[in-house]
Amino acid sequence: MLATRGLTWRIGEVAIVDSVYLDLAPGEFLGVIGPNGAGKTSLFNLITGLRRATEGRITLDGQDIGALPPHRRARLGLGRTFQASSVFGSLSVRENVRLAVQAHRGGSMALWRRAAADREVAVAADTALDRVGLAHRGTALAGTLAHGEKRKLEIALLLAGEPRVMLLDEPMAGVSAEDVPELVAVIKSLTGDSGRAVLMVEHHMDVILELADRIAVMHHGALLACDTPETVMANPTVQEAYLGESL
Amino acid sequence: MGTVILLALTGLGLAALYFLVASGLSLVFGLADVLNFAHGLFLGVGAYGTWWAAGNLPGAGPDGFGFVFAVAFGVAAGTLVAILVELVLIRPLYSRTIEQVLVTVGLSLAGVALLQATWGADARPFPRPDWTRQVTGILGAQVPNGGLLLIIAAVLVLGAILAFLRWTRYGLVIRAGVENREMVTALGIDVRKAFTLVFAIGGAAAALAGALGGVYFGTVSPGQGSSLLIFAFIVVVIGGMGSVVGSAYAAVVVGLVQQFVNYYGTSGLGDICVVGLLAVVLLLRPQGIAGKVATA
Amino acid sequence: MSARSEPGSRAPQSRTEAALLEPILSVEDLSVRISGLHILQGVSFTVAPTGVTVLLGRNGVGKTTTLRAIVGLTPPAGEVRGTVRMGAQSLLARPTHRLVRGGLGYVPEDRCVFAGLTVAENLRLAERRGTSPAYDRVFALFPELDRRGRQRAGSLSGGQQQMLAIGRVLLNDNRLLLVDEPTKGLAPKVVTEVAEVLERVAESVPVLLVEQNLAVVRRLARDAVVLAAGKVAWTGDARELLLETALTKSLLGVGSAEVSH
Amino acid sequence: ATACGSPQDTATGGGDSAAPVKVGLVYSQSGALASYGKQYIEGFKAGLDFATKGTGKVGDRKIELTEVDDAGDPAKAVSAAKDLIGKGTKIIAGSTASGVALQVAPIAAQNKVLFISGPAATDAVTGANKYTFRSGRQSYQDVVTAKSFIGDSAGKKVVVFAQDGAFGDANEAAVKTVIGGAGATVSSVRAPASATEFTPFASQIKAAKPDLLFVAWAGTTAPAMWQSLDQQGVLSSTTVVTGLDIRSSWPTFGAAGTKISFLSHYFDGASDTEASKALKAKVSTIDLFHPDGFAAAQMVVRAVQEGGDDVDKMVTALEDWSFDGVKGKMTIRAADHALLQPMFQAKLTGSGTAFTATAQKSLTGDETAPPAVAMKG
Amino acid sequence: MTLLDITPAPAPTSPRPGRVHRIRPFLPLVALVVLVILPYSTISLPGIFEGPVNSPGTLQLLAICLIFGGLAAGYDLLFGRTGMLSFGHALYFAAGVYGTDILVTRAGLPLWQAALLTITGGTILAALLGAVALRTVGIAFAMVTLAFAQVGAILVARDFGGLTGGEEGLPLDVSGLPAGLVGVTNTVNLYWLALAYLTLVVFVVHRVSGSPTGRVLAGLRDDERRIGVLGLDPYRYKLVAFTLAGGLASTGGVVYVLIVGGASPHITSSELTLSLLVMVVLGGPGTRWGPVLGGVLYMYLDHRLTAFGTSDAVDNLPAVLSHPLSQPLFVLGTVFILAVYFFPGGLTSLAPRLSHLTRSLKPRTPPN
Ligand SMILES: Nc1ncnc2c1ncn2[C@@H]1O[C@H](COP(=O)(O)OP(=O)(O)OP(=O)(O)O)[C@@H](O)[C@H]1O
Ligand SMILES: Nc1ncnc2c1ncn2[C@@H]1O[C@H](COP(=O)(O)OP(=O)(O)OP(=O)(O)O)[C@@H](O)[C@H]1O
Ligand SMILES: CC(C)C[C@H](N)C(=O)O
Ligand SMILES: [Mg+2]
Ligand SMILES: [Mg+2]
Repeated sequence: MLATRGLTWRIGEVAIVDSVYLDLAPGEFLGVIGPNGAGKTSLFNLITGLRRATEGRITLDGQDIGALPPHRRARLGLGRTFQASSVFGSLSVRENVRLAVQAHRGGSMALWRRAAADREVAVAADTALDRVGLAHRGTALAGTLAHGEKRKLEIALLLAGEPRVMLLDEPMAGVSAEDVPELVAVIKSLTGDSGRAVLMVEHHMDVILELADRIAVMHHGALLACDTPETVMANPTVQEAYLGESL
Repeated sequence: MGTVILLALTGLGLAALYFLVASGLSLVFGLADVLNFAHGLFLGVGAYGTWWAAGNLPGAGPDGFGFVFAVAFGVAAGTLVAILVELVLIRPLYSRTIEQVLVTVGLSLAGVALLQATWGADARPFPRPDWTRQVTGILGAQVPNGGLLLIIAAVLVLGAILAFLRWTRYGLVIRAGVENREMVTALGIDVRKAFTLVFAIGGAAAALAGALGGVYFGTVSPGQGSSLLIFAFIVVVIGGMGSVVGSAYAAVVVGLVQQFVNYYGTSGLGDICVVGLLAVVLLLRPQGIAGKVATA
Repeated sequence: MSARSEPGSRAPQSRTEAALLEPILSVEDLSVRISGLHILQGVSFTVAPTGVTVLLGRNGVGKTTTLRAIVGLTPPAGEVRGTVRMGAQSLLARPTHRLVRGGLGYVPEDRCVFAGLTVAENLRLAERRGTSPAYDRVFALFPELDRRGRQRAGSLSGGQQQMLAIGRVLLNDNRLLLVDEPTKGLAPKVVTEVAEVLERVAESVPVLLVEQNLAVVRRLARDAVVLAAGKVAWTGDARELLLETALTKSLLGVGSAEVSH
Repeated sequence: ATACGSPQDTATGGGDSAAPVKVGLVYSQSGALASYGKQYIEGFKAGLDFATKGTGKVGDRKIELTEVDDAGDPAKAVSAAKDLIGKGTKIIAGSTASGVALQVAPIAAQNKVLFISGPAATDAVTGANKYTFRSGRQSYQDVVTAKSFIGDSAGKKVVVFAQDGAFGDANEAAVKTVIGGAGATVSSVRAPASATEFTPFASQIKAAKPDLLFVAWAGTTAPAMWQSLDQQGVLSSTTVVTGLDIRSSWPTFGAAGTKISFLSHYFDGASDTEASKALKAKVSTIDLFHPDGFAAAQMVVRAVQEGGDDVDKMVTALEDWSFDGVKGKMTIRAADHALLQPMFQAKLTGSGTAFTATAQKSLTGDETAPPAVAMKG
Repeated sequence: MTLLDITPAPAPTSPRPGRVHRIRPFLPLVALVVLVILPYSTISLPGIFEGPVNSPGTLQLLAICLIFGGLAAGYDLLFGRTGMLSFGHALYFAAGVYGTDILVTRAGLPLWQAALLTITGGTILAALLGAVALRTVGIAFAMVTLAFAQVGAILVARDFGGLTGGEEGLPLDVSGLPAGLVGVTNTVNLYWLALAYLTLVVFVVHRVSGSPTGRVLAGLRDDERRIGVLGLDPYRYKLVAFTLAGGLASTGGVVYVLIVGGASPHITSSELTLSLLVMVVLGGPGTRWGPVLGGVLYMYLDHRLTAFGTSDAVDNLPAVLSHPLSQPLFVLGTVFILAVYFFPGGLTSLAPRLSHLTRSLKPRTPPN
C-alpha cells in the first residue's frame, strides 16, 4: 500500500536518503535497521512529509502523496512515532491521547462544543492508554513523565489515530527490560487486525527478529537489502557494518 | 549627484546609529535569548552618564580629551548598570522568557521614569566637540561630521564584537548556553559568567550608542533610547537573530531605504517601507538575512 | 578492538575486596522532591573506586533523577536532601561546573548535544582550561566525529549524537563518570563499541552507569544498585544479580535467559 | 458601612452661597509634557492670587482646587473629568496636550460644565462648543505672527516644514490661508514626527529656495532638525520662522539659535503689564505657559463672580469679556470663544547655554485674530 | 499596595473543603452578580477609589479596567493558550476604536451600524493579516505582526484626509448616540457595557479552550510538528485563534471608544501590545482568571498611580524617594519586577499558595 520510488533527499551534494525503492504490503511488518546515521529517520521524515524529497515519488494506495503537507498525509492514514519523544508536555497524558483521537475523528473545528463531554473520544483514549499500560498515569503532565513512559505515550498517540500505515522510530529505545515484552506485544497486536502495515526502525535485534516479516537494511542512505530476517541476518555486509560482534 | 552622495552618506550615518543600538540588542537577544526591552535604558544611562560627566567630572568636558573621558564614563556607567541588571534581575530568570519580558518591560518603564525624575522630562543640550556640528564637503555634498563619527564608531564596534566572538570561547559558550544552560554547566563551564559578560558588552555597546546618539541629536532626553529601539529591533530581526554581521547589513539597508524614500517619496513612506521590508524579509526568509536555517 | 576477554576472566576484585577500599562516591539518604512529588525517598549506596557500578530499575524509578542530583542539576522546583560525598568532599552544595571541573564527568540521558553548534564546536566547548584535551583518544574511538567536525550536531543521527556526548566527556581526565543510558538508540555494532569504550575507560576511571541493556550491564558491571519506587531495592555484586533468575525476576522483571541473549 | 444608592447618583453642586467653589485642574504632572504642566499650574496659582487679591476667595466663597494628573493621556483625562463632574465640580481647566483638550471638551458640553483649555495649541478647541473656552494661544495666531516677518507677501515663495499629523496639518493649513491668502505661493515639506535624520528634508527645502521658511516642529528631535537645517545652509540662505518654545529648550538650538526669527507666545520680558509683574513676583522667571495658567485663573474668578453656580451664566459672563492678562489685553470672542491676545516677534542673542530673548515687535490681539468659526456644539 | 491588602486573610472558621468544592463552580457567577449590582452600592473605599463606588469617576475607572481585563483575556487566547506571540494585537483593538469613531463621527452612521461594520471589519482584517503572518512562526511571527501594527500606527499618525486626527486623536461625536450612553450621569451604563464585554470574552475564551479546537490549540503550543503528524492542519487552527482574538479585540475597541469618548493614537502603539503581554504574564498566562486579573490590575495601577504620585504621603517623603515615586511609570515598572519574584507564574499562582497556607495554618481535625 505504501511505496517509494527512487526516493532521494540531498543536502548540498550529499544524499542523505539515496534512491530508495520500498514496498509495503497491507498487513506487512517491515523492520528497518542500519547503522546510526544511515538515514532511517530521514526516510521517515520524507514519507510523513516533515521533509520534502528532492527526487522520487511516494505513493499511498497508488495516490502520489509526495506534494502533500504532513497533516494531509496523516489524514490518509499515515501515522508515526518520533525517535526523540515529542509529546504535548503541558497537557496531561490523557489529554494527549484524546487530542490524537480527536484528530483521527476528523479534526473538528468546533469552537463551542465541550470537548470533555465527548464520551466516545474519552473511551477511545482510555483504551489506547490501557493498551500501552499508562492508564494509571492519565492525569500526570506528559512533560514530567520519565523517559520510558514517554515512549509508551508516543505509541498510545499512534494507536489513537488508528493509522493504516504506521512508522515507528525506535520505539524500544530506553524502555526498561521489564516493559519490553509488554510493548512488543502491543506492537505485535498492531498488525494483528487486518490490513495494517508497519514500518519500524529498531536497534534491538531481538525485537526486530520477533516482529518483522521482512527486514530492510539501510546504509549511507541507500537500501542495502530488503529480505526475510534469515537472509538479512546471514548477509555478511550486514554482519560487518551493522551487527558487529555480539556482546 | 551631490544629493545622492549626501543621502547615501547621511543614510549610512543613520545606519551606523541603528547598528550601534542593534548590536548590543542582537548580542543579548540573539545570543543570550533575552528579549531585552530595557536596552533603551542602557542607552539612556550612557547618554546621561556622558552628559553628567562632561558637566561635573573633573577632567571631563565637551572637548578633546575631556570629551573622550566623558564618553568613557558614560559607557562605563551603562556597562555597570547592564551588569547589575543581569546579576540581580535576569540571572534568576534564564529560560523563563516570559517573565524576562515582564522584568525588562518593568525595568524600561521604571528606568526611564527614574531618569526623568532625576533630570526632568525636557531635552538637555548635549556636550560635544564643536567639530561634530560642522560638515565636511565630500564630492559636493555637505556631510555632517556627527554622522561620519557614527560610521567610524560603528565599524570599530562591529570589528570588536566579531573579534570577541571569533577569538574567544565566549561566543561558543553563549551559543551553547542558550540551547541548554544545564549542559554547559555539566561540561564544567560557569555559564553565568559568560552571560554576565554578554550583558556587559551589550550594555557597553548601548551606552556608546547613547553617548554618540547624544552627539548626533545634540540633546539627551529620557525617552530617546526607547524611540530608537523599535528600529533597532527591526534591524536585528531583518539581519537575523544573533548575527552581528547580519545586523550590520540590515542597518545599512534600513538606513538607506529610509533616507532615499524620505527624499524621493512622500513623508512617512520611509518608515512604511522599512516596516514593509521587515515583513517581506521575514515571510521569505523567516530566519533573517544572515540567520541560519534551523532544523529539527 | 582486540579480542575480548571472557566475562569470568576479567579478574574482578571481589565485592568484599572492593568494599575495603574507600568508595569514590557515597550517597546517603538522598531524597528528591520535585513539585510535590517525592521521587527519591532516602537512597543510599556507594560507588567503588574502580570499575563500573550500574544503577538499574524500571522506567521512572528515579535513576536519572539520582544522577542529576549528584551533579547538582535538579530543576529549580526541586528539593534535595541527604549527603553525597566524593572522597572527603561533600557535593550537594557546590555548583555543577565546579564539580565537573573537579573531575566529575556527566553524560546525560538525552544526549544534550548543542544542536546549533558544529561537532567540532561541541568538542571545543568541552575542553577544560589548564589541561590538554585528549582529541586522539576521542577520535580513535569515534572516527566519525573527526569526519563530521563541521556538521551541525543537531543534524547528526541519534547514534552519532550519542558518540559526541560521550566523546565530550572523554576529552578530559575524570575522577568519576556518571553515564546515563549511553547505548540507547545505538546500532548493535556501536553498542558493542561503546561498551568496549566504557570498559576501557573504567580501567582508569570509576563509572556510575545507568543502563537498560542487560547485555551491556552483564559485560561491564561489577556492582549493581537496583532502585524501585524511589528506594534502593537491592545492592550487591552485579553478576550475582544477573545470574540469579529469582532475583532478576523480582527486581528487574526479566528472567536470566533474557539477560543473556 | 454598606449603603445603597442609585447607580446614577452624582453629587450636586451645593447651591449654598457660602460653600466653596470646586475647580478641577486636569493637566500633565507626569509624562512628556510635565514641564509645560508645571508652568501652567504655577501660572494658575499666581493668577488666582492676583484675581482674588490674595484671598483665594470670590466673595465669601473659597476657590477649592483639585489637581489631577492626566499624564498626557486623553483616556486618563476623561476619567478624571468624569470623576470631578460626578463630585459636583462645575469648572474644569487644564489640558496641557491638544489630544486631551479635544476629548475633554465634549465631556464638558455633555454635562454642561465650564471647560477652560490650557496650553493645548490646536485650533480645533476654538468653537468646539458653548462650554469650552481657551486660556492660551492657538496655532493660527502663531502663523499670523510668522507672516509679519515678510511684510508684503505678494509673489513671495513660502515653504512650510512641519511634522506629519494634526499639529503639522493645522500649521500648514493656517499658512496656506494666512500667507497664501495674502498672495504668496505656499508649498510644504512634511516629515514623520519620529524622523531622526533630517538631511533629506533639509536638501528638499534648500532646493525649493523659499523666501520664507515656516517651521512647525515640536518634540525632542527638534535640535537635530535645526542642526541639519543649519548644516545644509538653509538658515543662512533664507528667513526662517518658528515658534519659540520654553526656555530650557533654547540652549538646544546651539549655533542655529541666533539665525532664526521667532514668533513667540510669551517669554520673560515680552510684556510689562500689572499681571506680568504679579506673576514674575511669584515665579521669578516667567516661561512660555505661565500666562496660560494665569489667564485661566482670571477667567475662573470672573466666571464665579458673575455666574455663581450657574454654568450658563458663567458662559455669558465670559463671552465678550476683555481683561488685562500677562501678555496684555485679552478678549474672549463671543462667536467661537477664541482668545484674542497679543503675540510677539523675538530674537535670541548669546550662545551656548546663555541665550536671552528680546522682543522685536508685538502684535495686538486684533492683528492676530483668527477668523471666526461656527460654534460646533 | 492597597489592592493586595484587601485579599481576605485566611479566616479561622473557613468552611469545610467539601462545601467550598461544591460552590466553586458558581463563584464566577456570584462574582458577576456582585459586579452587576456594584453600582447600587455607595460604599467608599478611601485610598482605593476617589469616591464612592457608584460615583461616575469610580465607575469610569472600573469600566476601563474591565475592558482591559477582557482584552487581556482575548490576547491570552493567542499567547497563553496557543503559544503565539503576537506583537500586533493593538492593531485590532485600535481598528475597533478608530473604526467606530470614524464611522460615527465622520460618516455619521448610527452606533449599531458602526459597531457592526467595525467588528466585522476588524475580524476580516485579523483574518487577512493573520493569513499572511502565520506563514512564519516564533519570533518572526511576532515581528511580522508588529510590522503590520506599525503600518497601522503610521497611518493613524499621518492623519490621511484628516480622518484620524493624527496625534491629537478624534473625539467621538456623541450627538447621534443613544442618550443612555452620553453624559456623566450615565457612566453606569458604560460600566455595565464593559462588564458585558468582559463576560463575553471570558465566556468565549472559556468555551473555546474547552472545545475540541481549544484542545488542538493547547497542543500547538507544545509541539506544532506533532499536531501536523496527527493529521491536523496547524495553520488553520492558528488562523481561527488569531481571527477570533482579533474580533474580540475589535469588539473591545467599540466599547472602549464609548467609554473614553474618543480615540487617541497611543492605542495603536506597540507599547499597547506590550502592555497586553505584560497584563497576561502578570496574571498568569493560560489560566482562566489570570489574564483578567492582570488586565484589571494593570489598568487600575496605570490610572491610580498618577494620584498616588501626587498624594501627600509621597510628597512628604524625602526627595530621593518622593521624586521617583511621583513618577507613575516608575512605580508601575517596579511593581512588574517585584511581581515576577513574588508571584512567579502570575497572580493566579497566588491562590493555590494561599490555600496551601490556610491548610497549614489550620489545626488538623480528625476525619470522621
Ligand atoms: N539537516 C541536516 N543537515 C546535514 N546532515 C543531516 C541533516 N539531517 C540529517 N543529516 C545526516 O543524515 C544522516 C542520516 O540521519 P538520520 O537521522 O536519518 O539517521 P538514522 O538512520 O535515523 O540514525 P539513528 O539510528 O542514529 O537514529 C546522518 O548522517 C545525519 O547526520
Ligand atoms: N521535572 C520533573 N517534574 C515532575 N516530575 C518529574 C520531573 N523529572 C522527573 N520526574 C518524575 O520522576 C520520576 C523519575 O524520573 P527519572 O527520569 O529519574 O526516571 P528514570 O529512572 O531515569 O526512568 P527512565 O528509565 O525512563 O529513564 C518519574 O516518574 C518522572 O515522571
Ligand atoms: C510653536 C510652539 C510654541 C509650539 C509648542 N511647543 C506647542 O506644541 O504647543
Ligand atoms: Mg534515527
Ligand atoms: Mg532516565
